[in-house]
Amino acid sequence: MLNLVLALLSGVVGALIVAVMPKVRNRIRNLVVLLFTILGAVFSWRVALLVFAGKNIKIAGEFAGFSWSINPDPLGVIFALIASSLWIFAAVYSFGYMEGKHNQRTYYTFLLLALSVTLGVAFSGNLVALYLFYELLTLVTYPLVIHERSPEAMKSGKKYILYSLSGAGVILIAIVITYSLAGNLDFAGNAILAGSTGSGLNLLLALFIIGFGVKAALMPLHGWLPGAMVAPTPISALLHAVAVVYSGAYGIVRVVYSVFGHELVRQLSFSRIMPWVIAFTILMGVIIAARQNVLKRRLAYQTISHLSYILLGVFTFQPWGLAGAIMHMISYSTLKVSLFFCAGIISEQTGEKNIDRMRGIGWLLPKTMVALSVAALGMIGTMPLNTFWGKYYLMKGSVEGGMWPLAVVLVISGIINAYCFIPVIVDAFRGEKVQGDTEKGSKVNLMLAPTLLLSMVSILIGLWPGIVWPGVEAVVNWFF
Amino acid sequence: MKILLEKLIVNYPYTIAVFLFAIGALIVITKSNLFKKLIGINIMESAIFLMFISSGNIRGAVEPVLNSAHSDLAYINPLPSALMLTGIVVSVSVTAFALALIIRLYKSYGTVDALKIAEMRNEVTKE
Amino acid sequence: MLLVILMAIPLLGTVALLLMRDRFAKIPFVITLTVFVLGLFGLKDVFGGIPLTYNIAMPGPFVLNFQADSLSAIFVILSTFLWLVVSIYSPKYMEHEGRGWSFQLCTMLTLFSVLGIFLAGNMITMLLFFELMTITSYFWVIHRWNKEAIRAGYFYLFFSIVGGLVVTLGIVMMGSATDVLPTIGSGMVTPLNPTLFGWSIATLIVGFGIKAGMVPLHLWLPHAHSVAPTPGSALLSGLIIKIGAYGLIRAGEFTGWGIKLGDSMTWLASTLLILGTLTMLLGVLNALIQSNAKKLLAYHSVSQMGYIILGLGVGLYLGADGGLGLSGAIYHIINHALFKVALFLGVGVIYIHTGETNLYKLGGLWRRFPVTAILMLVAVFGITGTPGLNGYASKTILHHGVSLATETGAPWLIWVERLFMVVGVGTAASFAKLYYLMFFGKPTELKINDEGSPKLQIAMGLIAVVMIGIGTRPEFLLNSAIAPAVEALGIENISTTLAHLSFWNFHDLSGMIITLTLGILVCWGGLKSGIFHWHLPTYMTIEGIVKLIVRGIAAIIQIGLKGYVYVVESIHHIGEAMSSRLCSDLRKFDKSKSSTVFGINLIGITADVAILILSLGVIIVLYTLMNPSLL
Amino acid sequence: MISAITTNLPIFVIIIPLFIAFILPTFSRRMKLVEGVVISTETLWLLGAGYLASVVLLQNGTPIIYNMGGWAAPWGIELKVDSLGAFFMIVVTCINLPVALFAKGNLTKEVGAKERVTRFYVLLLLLGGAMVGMALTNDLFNVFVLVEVATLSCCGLVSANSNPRASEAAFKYLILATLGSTFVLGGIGFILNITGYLNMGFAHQEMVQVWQNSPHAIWLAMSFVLIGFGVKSALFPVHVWLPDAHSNAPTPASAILSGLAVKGYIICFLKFMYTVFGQNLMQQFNMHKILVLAGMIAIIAGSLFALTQNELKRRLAYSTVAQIGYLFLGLGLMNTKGLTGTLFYLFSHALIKSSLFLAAGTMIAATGKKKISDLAGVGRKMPITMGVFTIGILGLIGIPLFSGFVGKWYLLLGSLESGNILAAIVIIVGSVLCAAYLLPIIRIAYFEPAPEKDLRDPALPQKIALIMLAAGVIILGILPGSILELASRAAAELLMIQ
Repeated sequence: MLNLVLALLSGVVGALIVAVMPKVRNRIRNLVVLLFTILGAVFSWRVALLVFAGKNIKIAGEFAGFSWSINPDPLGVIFALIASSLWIFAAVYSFGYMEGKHNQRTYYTFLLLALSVTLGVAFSGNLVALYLFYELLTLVTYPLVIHERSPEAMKSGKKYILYSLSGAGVILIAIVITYSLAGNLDFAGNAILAGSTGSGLNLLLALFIIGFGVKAALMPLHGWLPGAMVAPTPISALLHAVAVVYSGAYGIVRVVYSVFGHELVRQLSFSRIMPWVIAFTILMGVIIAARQNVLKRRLAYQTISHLSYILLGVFTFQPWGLAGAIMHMISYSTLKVSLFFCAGIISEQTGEKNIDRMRGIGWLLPKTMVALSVAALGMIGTMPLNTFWGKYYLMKGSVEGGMWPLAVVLVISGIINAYCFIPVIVDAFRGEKVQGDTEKGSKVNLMLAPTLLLSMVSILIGLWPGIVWPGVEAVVNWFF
Repeated sequence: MKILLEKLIVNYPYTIAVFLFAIGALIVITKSNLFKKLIGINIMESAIFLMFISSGNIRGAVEPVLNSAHSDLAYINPLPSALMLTGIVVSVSVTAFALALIIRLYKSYGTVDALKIAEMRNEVTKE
Repeated sequence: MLLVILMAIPLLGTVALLLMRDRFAKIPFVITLTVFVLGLFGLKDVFGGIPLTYNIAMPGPFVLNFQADSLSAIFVILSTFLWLVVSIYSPKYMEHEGRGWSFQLCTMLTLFSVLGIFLAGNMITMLLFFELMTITSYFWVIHRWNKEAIRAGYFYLFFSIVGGLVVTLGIVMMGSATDVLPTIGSGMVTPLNPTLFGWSIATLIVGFGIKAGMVPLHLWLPHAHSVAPTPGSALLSGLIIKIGAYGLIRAGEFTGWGIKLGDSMTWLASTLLILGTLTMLLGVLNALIQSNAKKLLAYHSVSQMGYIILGLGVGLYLGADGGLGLSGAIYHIINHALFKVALFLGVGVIYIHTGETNLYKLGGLWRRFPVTAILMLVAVFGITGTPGLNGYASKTILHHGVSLATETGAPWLIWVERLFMVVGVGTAASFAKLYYLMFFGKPTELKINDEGSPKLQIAMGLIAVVMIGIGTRPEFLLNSAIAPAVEALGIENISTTLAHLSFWNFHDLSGMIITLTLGILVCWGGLKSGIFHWHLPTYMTIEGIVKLIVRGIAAIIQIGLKGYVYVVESIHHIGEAMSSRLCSDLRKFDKSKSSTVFGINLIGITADVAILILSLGVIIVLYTLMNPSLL
Repeated sequence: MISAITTNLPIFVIIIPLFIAFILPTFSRRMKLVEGVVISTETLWLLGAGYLASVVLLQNGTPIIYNMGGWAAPWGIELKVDSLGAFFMIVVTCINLPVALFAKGNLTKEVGAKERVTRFYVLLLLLGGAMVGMALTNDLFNVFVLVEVATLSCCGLVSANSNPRASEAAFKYLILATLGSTFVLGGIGFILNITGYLNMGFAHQEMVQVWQNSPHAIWLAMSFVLIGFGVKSALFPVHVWLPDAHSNAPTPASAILSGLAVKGYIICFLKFMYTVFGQNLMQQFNMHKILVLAGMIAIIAGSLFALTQNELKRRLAYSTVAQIGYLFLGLGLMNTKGLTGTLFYLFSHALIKSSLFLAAGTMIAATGKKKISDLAGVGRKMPITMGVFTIGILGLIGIPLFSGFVGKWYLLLGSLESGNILAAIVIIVGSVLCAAYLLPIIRIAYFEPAPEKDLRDPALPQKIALIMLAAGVIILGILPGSILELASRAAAELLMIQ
C-alpha cells in the first residue's frame, strides 16, 4: 500500500521540486530527476514483487460518486515495470541530450509528471481510474511534444491532443455504456461484462477499440504519431514508442480481458474484423516505414506496426498469444528505446537525420551503430534478441488459435523490417574508415551509456527469457 | 375556410392582436431607425396586452365591482387587466431604458440609424 | 558436459584473440586442433547408439538443450576438421588479404555457433546458434569492405534473416502441431494435427532451403561465397551451407521420413525431389558459364547441394526404404565439404600468387605450382566422381537411391535419373574447364610472386589424404559412421541395404567413366565454340525472374501505397477545405451583418430579430412535421 | 427574533438584496462603504441560502412553502423552496459573492466613474435578487416580473461600460430580450386562458385535465415559452445577442452574465416545462425531442463558432452558447440522470464560466489586448490568473476531477438511458471541440515566449475571487456530495410531477 502510494507520488513530488528549483542549477536538478525516477522504479518494483507474490494491494476511494480504485494486477505491474525502468534510462539520456538546450525546467517537470501518470495508468484498478490517468497522460505529455516550440511542433502538438482527446471521448462513451450495462467498472474478479448478451456489445467493443486505438496507433487512427516525433528524442523514445502508445495497447488488453473477457469477445463478430485491421496495420506501417527517409519517421511508422503486434497477440484469445503480446511489450520497449536513442545520438553528434546521408557514419559512431544494429536485428525478430520471444509466442498463439495467416503476416513484417534496417546497418559501415572524436565527451557518454545498456539487457533477455517469464506467466494465468 | 373566417371575425380582438404583433415585428425588422425599432417593440407588447385583456373580457358582462347595479350579470375577469398594469409598467421601464441607450448611441455616433452605426463600427474595427 | 566444453573452447579462443591482438597467429590452430581432437575422441562413442545430452537449466520457457547423436557427431567432427585445415591455411593467406585478426575472430565465433547448431538439443537452441552463425559469418562475407562485398553481404544477411524468420515460423507451427516442441534426436514425432505438421515441415524446408541454397532461394549464395576471403569462402561453401542440409535432415527425422506426414502432404517429398534436381541442374549450368573461379566453385556448391537435397528427397519419398538416398546425402555432405574446401583452398593459393581469380587470365600454372596442381587434381577428381576418390562413393549411393525411387515410384522420376546423369556430365565439363584453364592452356601473362608457404599445401594435402582414404575404402566410413547415423535417424534396415551395396561393380564404374568422358568432350567443345561465354538474357535467369517478381510486388505496393496516401490526403484536403470554408462562412455570419433579403436590409439587430422569428417558424414547422395529426 | 428570521427567510433572500440595492446609491460617494456593504450582504445571503438549502435537504424533499402576506394559493402568491429552488439559490449566491469580491477596488478602471461602480453593484444585487426570486416563486406572473427585472439589470450591466459598442450591444440585447419577454408573457397568457390559474401547481392540475380541449393553444403556449426563454438563455439560433453583450460588458458583468444570467432563465424554463406543463404533455407535444435536437445543434454550432473567434472574450461567449446546448439537451432527456446532469452541469458551468471570464478579463486588462494571440507568455507572468483559467478550461472540457466531468457523465448516462446514442456522441464531440478551441489558449499562454511587458497577477481580492471559483470547480469535481444530492433530488421531484 505504502509502496504503491510512493511509486505514484515520486514523480509528482519530483516534478514539484524541479518546478520550484531555480533555473541555473542544472546539475542539481539532474540529480533530483534521477533520484525521483529511480525512486519511482524502485517502488514500482516493490509493488511488483508484492503483486507477483499474490498480494492484493488496493487503494480505493470515491470522487464525485465514482468509485475509483488503484489495484495493480500482473498486467498492470508489467506495464509499470517497463515504464518506470525505462524512465531511468530516458532520464540519463536526457541529461546528455538536453545539455545546453532551452526550457529544461519545463521538460524535466513534465517528464517526471508523466512518470506518475503512466504508473497511474498501469496501476489503475477500474475503468474510472484508467480513464482519468489516460486523459491526464495526454495533457501531461503535450508540453513535451511541443518542446521545440517550432510551428511544426505546435501543429503536431495540436494534432496529438485532438486525436488523443477524441479517443478519450469515445472511451468515455464506452465507459458510460459499460456502466449502464453492468453497473460496475472494477477490473478485479471476473470480467465486467462477462455473461452479457446483445448485439450492442459489438458497438461497445468497437468504441473501446477506437478510443484506445488512437493511442495504440491502430491504422487509420495513427495520424498523430509520426508528427509527434518532432519532440526531443528521449521523448519520442520513451513516450511515443513506449509509455503513451503502450497505454493505448494496454487499454485494449484491459478491454478484451478485463472488461469483456476473452470468452465474450471471441463470440462477438467485431473481433473477427480486428485481425484484418491489425494485419493491415502491421504490414502497412512497416511498408510506409520502409519508404521514409528520415530515420525518426521510419522508426515512428515502425512503431505503428509493432504496436499492432501486441494487439495481434491479444486478439488471438490464446494463452500463448497473450504471452506473446506481453513478451513483445517487454522486449520491444527496450529495443525501440535504444533505437531512438541511437537516432538521437546520430542527429545530435552529426546533425544527420536522413538515412541516405548516413553512409559511413558507423566509422564516426561505432558504438552507436553497433547498438543500432542490435536493435535493428531485434526489430526483425532474430534470435539472440528478446523480441524473438515475443514474435515466437505471437506466432504460436496465432497458429494455435487457427489464425495461421497472422503468423505469416508476422514473418512478412519481419522480412520488410529487414528490408528497412539492413541497408541502414550495412551502409553505415561503408566507405573509408574515419577517425574522429564524434563519440567522445561527457555528453555523448551520457547518451551512449543507457543505449548500450539497453542493448545488453535485450540480449540478456533474449538469451534467457526466463528472467521475465514469471511476469508473463503471471499475466497469462491471471486471465486464463 | 368559412369556419376559420368566422372564428377570426368573432374573436376579432385576437385577430387584431396578431395583426398588431406582425406590424410591430415588421417595423423592428425593416426600419433601421432605432426609435422606430423601439416603437415596433412597443406595438408588439401592446398586441400581447390586448390579447391578455380581451381574454378576460366577457361580452355583456360587467366590471367586478361590489354592490354594482348589474350584480346579476357575469363579471369581467379583472385579473388580466391587473396583470397588464404591471406589464405596462415593465414596458415603460424598458422603453425608458432603451431611450437612454439610444441617447448614448447618438452621442457617440451622431446618428440613430442602425445601418450607419453598423457601417461606422465596421470601419472602426477595420482600422 | 563434453558438449559444452567443446563449444566453450572456441569462445576461449575468441577471448584469447581479444587479449592478444598482436600475437594471434597461432591461436586458431591451437584451438581448432583441441576442438578437433576432443571432438573426435569424445564423440566416438556416440556412434555406438547412445547419444550424449546436456541441459543448461534456466528457469523459464527456454532451456538451452544440447545433444549429440551420431548425425551431430559426424557434422561436428567434419566441421572441426575443416576448421583445423583452414586454420593451418588461413594465417598465411590472410597476410595477403589483410585484417587477419578480425577474420580469425569471426572464424572462432562462427565455429562456436556452428558447433552450437550441430549440438543443439532442441529447435530453439538450434535457431539461436543459427542466427548467431548468420551474424558472425556475415563478417566473412564483407571482409573486404568494398562495394561488391557489402552488396553481397547485404543479400547474405537479408536472406539469412529471412531464412531464420521462416524457420521460426516452422518451429512454431510444429510446436502447435505436436503439442510439445520435439527435441532433436528423439526420432519421429506423432503429430496431433498432421496437416499443420506437414505445413510446418514445408515451412522448415523453405527456411533451411534458403541456407542450403535451394533453387530458387539460392540467389545470395554465389555472390556471398565468392567475395569472402578464400578460407572464408571455403568454409561457407564447405560447411555453412550444409547447415541447411542438416536442418532438412532433422526436419525429415521428425516426420519419420514421410510416415507422419498427413495424406494431404505427400506432395512434399516429390517437391523436394524436383527442387533438388532443379538445384543440381541450374547450379551446374550456371557454373559452366562462369569465368571467375570462385564463382564457378560457388555455383557448384549450389549444384552439389542439389545432390544432397535430391538424396533427402529420395529419403522422404521412399520413407522406410529411403535409407540409400539419406545415407547418400549424408555421405555427400561429408565429401562435398572435403573437396569443396580443397578446391577453394587451391584457388586461394593461385590467388595469393597471381592476385587473380578470372580463369581466362590464368593458364599454364602447373609448372610453377606442381604440388598445388596435383592436389587440385585430386579435388577435381573428387567432385567429378572419379572412381577411387570420395565423390564416387557418395554419388554412387545417391544414384542407387534415385534408381530405387525410379523403379518403385512415379514414372516421371525417370527424368530425375536422366538429369542426374546430365548434371554429372556438366560437373565434369566445368571442372575440366577450370583445371584446363588454370593449369594448362596458354601460360598466363600475370606477374607471379613468391609469397607461398608450405602450410598452404599442407592444409590441402591433409584433405587430399582423407579424400583418397575415403575414396579407396568407401565402406569404412559408410559402415562406421553413416549407417549408425541413418539408423538413429529412424531408418532401421539401412545396414542390410548397405550390406548389399557394392561400389566396384561394372555398371556404376562404366557409368562414371562415360560421364567423365562426355564431360571432357563437352568441355572441349565448349571451349572451342566459346559457348561458355554465352549468357542467358537476364529475364530468363532465375535472378531475372525473381527480380521481376520483386519489382512487380514493389510496384503493386507502390501503387497501393500511392492510392492509400492519395485517399487519405484527399480526405484530409477535403476536410480542410470544408472546415476552412465553414470557418470563413461562420466568421462572416458573425461579423458583417448587412445583407439584403427580400428587399429588406438585414443589419445588426434587424438580422437578429429576423433569425428569431425565423426560428420560431422553424420550430413550428418541425412540430407540425412531427405531429401531422394536429393539423 | 431568530425564528422570525428563519420562518421569513424565503422572502428575505429575495427582498434583502433588492432592498440593499435600492439604498446603495444613497451613499454612493463612499466607495469603501458600498463595497463593504455589498460584500457583507452577499456573504449573509450565501449563509441564508445555505441554511435554506440544508433545511430542504434535511427535510427529505418536503418543500418550504411561504405564502406572501399570509394569502394561501391560488389567491396569494406562493414562494416554494423546493430542492430545485434551493439548488439554484446556492448557485446564484456562490457566483455572486466572488464576482462582487472581484469587482472590489478594480472596477473603476473599466467603467470610468465612481457612481457607475455603485450602479454596477446595484444592478448586481438586483439581478441576484431577481434570479433567486425566479427560482423560488411559484407564481407565473411573478416569474414574468422577475424575469423583466433580471433582464433590465442585465442590460444595465452590459451598458455599464461607457464605450459605444457596449451601448450598442446593450440596445440589441434589450430589444431581443424584450421580444423574448413578450413571448413569455404571451405564453403565460395562453396558460391563464386555458387553466385560469397563475399558480404553477394549480395550473398544472387544471391543464392535465383540460389539455385535450385545446391542444393548439397549449402547443402555442409551449412554443412561446420556449422561444421566449430560448432568446433569453441564448439557445443556438437565437443566441445572437450573447457574444456582443458578453464580450463588451465589464469583466465582472460578463462573468455574471455568462455564468448566471442565462442559467436563471433556464431554471424558469425548466419550471414552466416540468411543473406547469408536466412531462406527459411534453411528451405529447414532442417538446423533449425538440429540446434534445436544439441542444445538439447548439453544442455543435456554438463550438464551431467559438473555433473561429480570435478575441478571447468572444470565444468564451460562444463557448457559453455551446454549453447552453448541453443544458437544453439534458432537459429534453426526461429522466433523472439527464436532469441531474443538467442541473449539476449548470452549477459547474456557472463556476467555470465566471472564473474563465474573470481570468480572461484580468489578462485583457493587464495586456491591454483582446486577441488570443496576444496572450503569449502570460501564463508565466500571471501564474494564478492563468492557473485558474487552466482549471476552468480543463473543467469545461470535462477532464475527470473537475466539475464539468461529473455533469457530462450524468448527461451521458441520461442520454444512454433514453436510448439516444447520437446525443451521447454529440456530447463527446462537443467536449473535443471545446478542447480544440480552448487548449490553444493554454498553449499560447504557457509555451510561447513571454513579452517584455511587466505583467502581474491582480490584487488580493481579485485573487481570492479567482481562487474561490477555481476551488469550487475542483471541489465540485471531487466531492460534489450534497450539491449532487440536491440536484438529483430536484430532478426526481420534477419527474414525479406527471
